[in-house]
Amino acid sequence: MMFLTTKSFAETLQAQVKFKLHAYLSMVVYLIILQVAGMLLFLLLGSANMSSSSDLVEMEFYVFTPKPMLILSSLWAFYVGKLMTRHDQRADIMPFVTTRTLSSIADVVVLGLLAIFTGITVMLSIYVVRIIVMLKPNQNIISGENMVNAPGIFIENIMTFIVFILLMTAIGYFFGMLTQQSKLWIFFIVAVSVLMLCSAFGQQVLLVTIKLAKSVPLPLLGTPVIASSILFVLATLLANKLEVRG
Amino acid sequence: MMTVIQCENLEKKFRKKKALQNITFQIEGEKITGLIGRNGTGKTTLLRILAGMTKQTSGTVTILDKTPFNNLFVSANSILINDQMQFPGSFKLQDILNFAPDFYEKWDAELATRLLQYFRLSPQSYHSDLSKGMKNTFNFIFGLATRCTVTMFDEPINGMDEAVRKDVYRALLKDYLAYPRTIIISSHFLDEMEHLLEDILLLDEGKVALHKSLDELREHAIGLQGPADVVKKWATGFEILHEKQLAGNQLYTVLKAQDCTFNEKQLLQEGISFIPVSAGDLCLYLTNTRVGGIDDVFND
Amino acid sequence: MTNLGIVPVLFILLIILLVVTLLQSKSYRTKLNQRPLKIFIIVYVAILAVAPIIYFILPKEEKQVLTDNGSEKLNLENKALREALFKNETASIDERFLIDEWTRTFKEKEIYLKMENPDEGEKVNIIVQTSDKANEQITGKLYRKNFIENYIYIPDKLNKPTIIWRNEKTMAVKNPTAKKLSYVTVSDKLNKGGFNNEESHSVVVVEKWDDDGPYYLLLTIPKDVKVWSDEGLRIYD
Amino acid sequence: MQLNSDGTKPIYVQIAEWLENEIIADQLRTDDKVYSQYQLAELFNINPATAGKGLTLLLEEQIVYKKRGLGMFVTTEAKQMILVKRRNERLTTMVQEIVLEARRLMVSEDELIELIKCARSGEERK
Repeated sequence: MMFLTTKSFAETLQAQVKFKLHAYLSMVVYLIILQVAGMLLFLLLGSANMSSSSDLVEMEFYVFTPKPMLILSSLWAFYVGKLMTRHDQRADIMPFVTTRTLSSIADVVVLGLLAIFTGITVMLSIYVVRIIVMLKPNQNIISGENMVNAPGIFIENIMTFIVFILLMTAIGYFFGMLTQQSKLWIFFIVAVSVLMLCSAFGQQVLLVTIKLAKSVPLPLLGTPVIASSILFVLATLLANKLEVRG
Repeated sequence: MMTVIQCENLEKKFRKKKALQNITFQIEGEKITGLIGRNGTGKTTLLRILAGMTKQTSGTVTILDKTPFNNLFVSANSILINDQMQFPGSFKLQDILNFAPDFYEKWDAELATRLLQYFRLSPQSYHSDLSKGMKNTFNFIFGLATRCTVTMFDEPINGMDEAVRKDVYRALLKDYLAYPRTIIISSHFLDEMEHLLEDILLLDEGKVALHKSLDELREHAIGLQGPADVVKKWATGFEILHEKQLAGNQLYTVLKAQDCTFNEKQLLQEGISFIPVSAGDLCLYLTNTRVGGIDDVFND
Repeated sequence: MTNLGIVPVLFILLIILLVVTLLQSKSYRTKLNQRPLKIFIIVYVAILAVAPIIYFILPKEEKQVLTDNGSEKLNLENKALREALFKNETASIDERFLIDEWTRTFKEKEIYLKMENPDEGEKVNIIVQTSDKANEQITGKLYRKNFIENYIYIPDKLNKPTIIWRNEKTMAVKNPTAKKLSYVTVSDKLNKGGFNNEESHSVVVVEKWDDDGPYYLLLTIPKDVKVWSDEGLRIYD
Repeated sequence: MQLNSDGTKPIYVQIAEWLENEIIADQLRTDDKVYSQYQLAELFNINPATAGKGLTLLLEEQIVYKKRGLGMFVTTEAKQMILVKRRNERLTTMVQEIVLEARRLMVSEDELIELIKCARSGEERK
């Protein structure tokens, strides 16, 4: 009698997640490069300065926040979400034990873990910026909110970032699945994103989204999570419909 | 004997085009079956359906009594090796081998390592850097080492040189003898692996043309050669699978040998000789649209 | 908020494109193996994890944005300074507020006090005291009260007003020019409009505590000298 | 031995013939254990089912007998039976072919017999 293997769903899922995380290590490296680029750009360009003057003083303020790192990371998140649905990436899983459903769930778990990683690193990256700022001599540094004087903000931001990044990956994943269905979607997406970036309205929408995500009180953090879930479920349904043609 | 694979009225359409139709067969026990057919007759599609990667349009398919599509049990007990297998770019062969036991309980790491060494594949090289033949060799090793109850190879020898092909077949046979399992090998080219096979599943234009053991296949047809008029006389009433005009008004005919009880002595006396038909040739004849093959095109 | 112009966005996109194509193009692909990738990631995470610790350990001079209490205290000090000046009890305040001091021999019977650049506002309050001693000297003491701008206490580094003697009996006060100061703030907050807490706008009310300018010039003049002045100089007797 | 896969003879027949040759050559004697189908498969690089069919052929002709759980063994009459069979079957068909060919080449019966005699004596001389 043949000896048949019976692998439990949880066991296989765990193995798939481990495998996919390893497969996406290089993407994590890209993320790190982007975050470092964000920090450097930020420090070099001295983003977000403003000035005010009175009769006696002309004051210039340089404000550093996690925003550039967050924006870069969220673009990355979109890219990774989309990448996961690419045909050759999907084929990655085929040599190993899986099912479509399991693979999609593993994708979501991996994206979730990546989102947690991204959220925390974005938040921590601002402390690297702090140290670099501090090391420059002859500066007037005004202490901003940090994890000691404003732990609430710190924790809340990590949570919002994670949720926001997750949402970005979900959008990417969903769009990725759409483009797998029909390449026409690519043109649509490109057109929309160009419009978003070029028009003041688009930028406003982008910023308002971030602000909304930020301003949502903690219990309401669920909203983007629900949105992400819906997108993931839709994408999974699409994936099951997909013909991966040889 | 347990039925491992069963297909009934399987049909697969891509848009309007039928890739497979009316596929009904079953594979029992631990056999090596050759899935033979010309290019584009749906071998790959059939294997993808069996492996649960694609869903059939209609009909039923069961592997180990389960429908393969989206089924974890089938996935854990079967593997399909083809040249589209891809592994993450940052994975060395060794990394791939290291991950395999997480997924395949029966994984034989030692076998994989030894075969890698024998075929001079460095565990430190990257899968995407391998040449086509080397990639297929690696994929083959991977498939063999999983020891899956249902192991399917889709054109495994593509791009391999002859020496490697021979070794690969030998490795397959030896591992099969040690760990019998259900193996399907697809190929458009039967000759080289004929000796390995127990059964043949011949596909033609998305349909099963024939599903027989190799020995039965030999009795499926007979070849007669002799003066054209005499051969023609004898061949009347039989289904002619192949016909070839030879020099000197000689004719070579392959007949479907159902209930064929020729008197050999008499045939010999009339100057007709029996020419045995090799399994590979027979498969070609069975899947040719024209009885005379390419020559027919020019004769018209 | 709207500092996200199109240019930096394009710049960022360009960099992403560059990085991605560079890392993905087959010809340039420096094969990143699992191990170096892992090491790289672990190093980065370690740096990030240690960064807050280093930040809090490192000695630092960070200015604080004024709180209610802080500004209240500074205001009280300003009040005390003013009172002390008018009561001529300068001993207690000299140490903290005195920024300049001079004496000048003065032989005339009259002194004209003028403003050099009156349209720039009155930043210097002149307090005139008469001296009982029959000497021929004028002393000037320049004080600056606690100066708060944008919720920040700016203790020093500001330009001082200058005193120019036009002739033997005409003293002109020149307002100081504005000093350029730059401040850096790093915040965990995502949308930091200014360097100040948006929420605390309402909390820290920096009242215009008095009409006085930030500088006090305490002149001690012999009692027989008559003081004349232009408009534009605030002079207290 | 190299198997011939061009289709002249089914592989299982070739396997059976090879085993018969072994018996004729006294490599396998009475009550010796015959190779199992797996050993044969390994030896000739063929599917074990094919090898098994070769063995079945011998079993049917009672050249080998089966011991439950132990395998196949050579029967006492094996060698004799093979010799008789070969004589009957192969030799007759071969002679038939020779006669046919002789007729084509217009070789007379006497000439043919002479040829055979020559071949035999030539062999004996060796």
